[in-house]
Amino acid sequence: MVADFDTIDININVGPQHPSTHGVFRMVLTVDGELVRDLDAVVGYLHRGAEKLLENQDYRQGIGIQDRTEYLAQFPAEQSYVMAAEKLGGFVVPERAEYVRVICVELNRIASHFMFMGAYGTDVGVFGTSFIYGFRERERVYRFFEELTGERMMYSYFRVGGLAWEVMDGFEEKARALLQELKRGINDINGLLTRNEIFIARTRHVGEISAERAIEYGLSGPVLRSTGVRWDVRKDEPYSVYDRFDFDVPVGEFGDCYDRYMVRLEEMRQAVRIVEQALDQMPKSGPIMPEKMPRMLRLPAGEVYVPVESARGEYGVYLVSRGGNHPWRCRVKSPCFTNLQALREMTVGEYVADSVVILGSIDLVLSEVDR
Amino acid sequence: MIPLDQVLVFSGILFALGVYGVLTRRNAIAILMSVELMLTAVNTNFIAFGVFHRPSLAVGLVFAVFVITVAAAEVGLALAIILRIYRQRTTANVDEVDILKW
Amino acid sequence: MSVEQWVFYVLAAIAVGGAAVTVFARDIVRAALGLIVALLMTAGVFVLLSAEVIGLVQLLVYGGAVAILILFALMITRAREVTYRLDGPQKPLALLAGATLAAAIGVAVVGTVFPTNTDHINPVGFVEMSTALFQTYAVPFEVASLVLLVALVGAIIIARQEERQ
Amino acid sequence: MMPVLGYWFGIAWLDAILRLAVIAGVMTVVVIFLTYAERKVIARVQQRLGPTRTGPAGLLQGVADALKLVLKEDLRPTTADRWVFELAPFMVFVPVFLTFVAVPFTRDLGVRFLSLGLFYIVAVSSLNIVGFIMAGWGSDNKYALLGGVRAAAQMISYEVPLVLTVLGVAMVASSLDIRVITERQDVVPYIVWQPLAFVVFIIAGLAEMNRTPFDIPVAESEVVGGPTVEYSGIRWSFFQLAEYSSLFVLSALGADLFLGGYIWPFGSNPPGWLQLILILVKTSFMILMIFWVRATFPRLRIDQLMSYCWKVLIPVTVAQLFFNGLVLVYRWPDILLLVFSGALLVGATAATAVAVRRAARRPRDAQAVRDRRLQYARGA
Repeated sequence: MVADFDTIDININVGPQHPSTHGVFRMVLTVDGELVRDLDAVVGYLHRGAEKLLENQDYRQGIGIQDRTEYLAQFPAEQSYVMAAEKLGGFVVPERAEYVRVICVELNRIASHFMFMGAYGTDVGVFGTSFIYGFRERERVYRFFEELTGERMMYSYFRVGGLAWEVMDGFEEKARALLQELKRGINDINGLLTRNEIFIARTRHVGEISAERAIEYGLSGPVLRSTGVRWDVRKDEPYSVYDRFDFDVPVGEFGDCYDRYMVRLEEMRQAVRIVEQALDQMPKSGPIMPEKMPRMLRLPAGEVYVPVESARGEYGVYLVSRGGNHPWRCRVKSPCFTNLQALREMTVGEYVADSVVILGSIDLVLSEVDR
Repeated sequence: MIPLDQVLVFSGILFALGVYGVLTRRNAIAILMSVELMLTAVNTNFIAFGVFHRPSLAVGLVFAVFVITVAAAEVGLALAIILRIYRQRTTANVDEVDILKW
Repeated sequence: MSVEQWVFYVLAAIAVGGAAVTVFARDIVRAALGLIVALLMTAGVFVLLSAEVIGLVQLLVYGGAVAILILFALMITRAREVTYRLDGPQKPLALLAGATLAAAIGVAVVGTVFPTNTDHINPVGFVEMSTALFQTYAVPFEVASLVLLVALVGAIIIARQEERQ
Repeated sequence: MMPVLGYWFGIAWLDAILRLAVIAGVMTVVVIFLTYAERKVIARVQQRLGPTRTGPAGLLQGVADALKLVLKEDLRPTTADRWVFELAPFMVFVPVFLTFVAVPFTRDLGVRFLSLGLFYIVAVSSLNIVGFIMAGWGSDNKYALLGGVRAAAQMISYEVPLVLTVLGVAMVASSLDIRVITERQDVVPYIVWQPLAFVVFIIAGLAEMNRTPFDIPVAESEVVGGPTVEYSGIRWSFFQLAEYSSLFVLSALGADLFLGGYIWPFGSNPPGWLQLILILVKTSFMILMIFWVRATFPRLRIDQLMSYCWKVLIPVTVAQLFFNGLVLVYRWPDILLLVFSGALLVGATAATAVAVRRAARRPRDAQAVRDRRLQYARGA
């Protein structure tokens, strides 16, 4: 007898120009009052054809493109690419280089997560404080990287076979000092957000996704681990020297926004642990490139897929070579793009205000989604 | 000082406008607004007579308070009823809500 | 003419203007905004009549009430998407009725000789009014509050009936 | 703000106009420096400097911003409802302007001292809801509309606890005249007798001003400024003016009602300059607290906001009012006011915190919750 309450669902265009879309991302929300009825994610505003570009660059030049593909966690992207090439060419990376790579990657993970914490706080509504805190710590890491590589963002520091050049003087001491500061920074963020009732109320049980659905979607990284699935490429398919470190893989309980935040927070602590161990175990001297590296890199024909655990999940590079000095085909499996699929399922039925929190909790990097 | 009859004329105009609104509007909410106008006009009268009476009558003001109370209750209830009708009939047009039983 | 009288004329004119907007406007949101203008100016008139308390009550009650009215109006008429006819065909007759009523009231007011001296306001003191409200008429006051409560509960029940079904 | 010396020039209307002009000037200056102060305070919380360039220590930054706003183009969307759009900023601003009239700053300094001052402020300040709805509707923008609707829901709801708290104070002081209320606090400020009222006053005040953590209507990260999204230049600055003026008025009012205003702790009649210093210190304390909250708190969601108001704030304030009535009517010792109010405050705070944490720990079927919400929205 009761007819449908015939209200009009409004379409709201969030993005591509919106403070909370973290780049040029657009989602069309169909809202009924404050409820999200439907969500249509529109990607592609930042598509630059990075994969096609990779096919036209030789292996060394490709590293720079990887930096630009994933501009918040550059080292994992570089690592994935150079590891793929190394696997194709059968190069053995010197141990010292592996340790430096791990240190770079883990510091980069911390920097990326700090960026997430800052932006996430802003999404939830903190007026800039978390943002500044996050950026302050990220800046420390970037300064360290600048000293190491000469660049603030586009490092191009890894090379197929090892590293571009030797680390700077006092690398170890500087890294340890940096870690001390980062620990304080983690505690700052922790103190600002973690136990805040409003923060809990805004993120707990918001944007939940079950473990089964997460696996069906092929999610990875903190978004997957927040659902309770203990899966981490570093642990489960160890690459580089990760099998030599003692670290935990934090998992969440409910797969909601709060868990995603907590998983990242704990991951930062674990990354600090890894870097400390790496600094301890690292050979104090030794080569950083294999003995016999050809001047022009020509890899044998074949295809290879190498995943690494980036800050956002499984970042994989699929390389196909037909011989020659550049890849014949290169595809990037980007974690954000896969994670973004679940956005609709997480958001529909939640409130409008939650949609930006959920989007923030996925921790998007649009250049990596669109490539 | 304001003469009483001018206040009364003012309230009379308001009331007449309200009556016109009630008679001519078909949208339930618009009718409700017109009723509010009429109630305010009545209030003005109460207050005017209250304060112009000599010695002054607090009763007029007390009545005005009651009128406002009733008006508030009326708005609440009327809006609930309108909402209900709207949900069932998809209209707030009083001409179309003419079936008392179904 | 005294300043107060001028103020009264200005307030009354704006109030009548607002009322006219309320009943003549084609857009329901504008009608509601006209209503609030009329009500606020009437509150001003109350203050001029030295009934400050009622004036303030008027502000307090109608500020929120009209806001809610506007919301409902938006919800129910979809004012922007659909052109909605607010008026019925009885407009000319209604106009006649309204005009007649106004004329009748005007004539009655002008023609009446009031039994007391009506050119001076005798302010009702705040204390006096409170005494009347809370002591002399305490029972009606309580009843009025009960009416409000019942109306509130009733409104909630009417509006939320779906949930049970 | 000027000493009340009867009518200036003995001409009522000239006097009124002069007073209004003075308020407008004072408000503008206050707002300019409040924006500067807010930027500085928040910058300090965030371990940065804030404005430093314009004038000594950046003091003229607010002036520069005001100038910029005045000179900016005044844009209006072509599809906007013209008059509603253009009048909305004034509808937001004027009520705040009017509340300014009734706040006493010292015993002799204030625009007008009304015997119903508290009631007047509460009544008048409720009007700017209409302005926000007008802005939200008139802009013909979905973010604005969403923000306007949110503003209406929020401000109407939070008006109730706000009124109930000031009513508690008025009961204890048995007056609605703010000066009388203030002067009853020469020994003990009312924050001692009514701690709950003070806390709820600030919470509800934050909500009324749309400030963090209740800045839901203007949420930058969701509705991009809400009702103000389409405004620019001078019209936008009216919203800003209204927000910061009401911040100032509310802080001054809070200082007067709860912190002993210009009296406490120097007995019943401190000299005029001391009164001014006292009120400024207390107002600054309130303002600083609000800035601090803004710098550190996330934002609530609209449903949490509403349930917090109706399930927590209103019951406890009503309970406090009830206890106040008991204590005052039966002439129980004053300390019971503190006991009841304090117990309610502690109880409500603890209950809320526990409830949030417990809800956070308890699992729930997310999909079922969302389905139910959607179904309910459909009215089925």
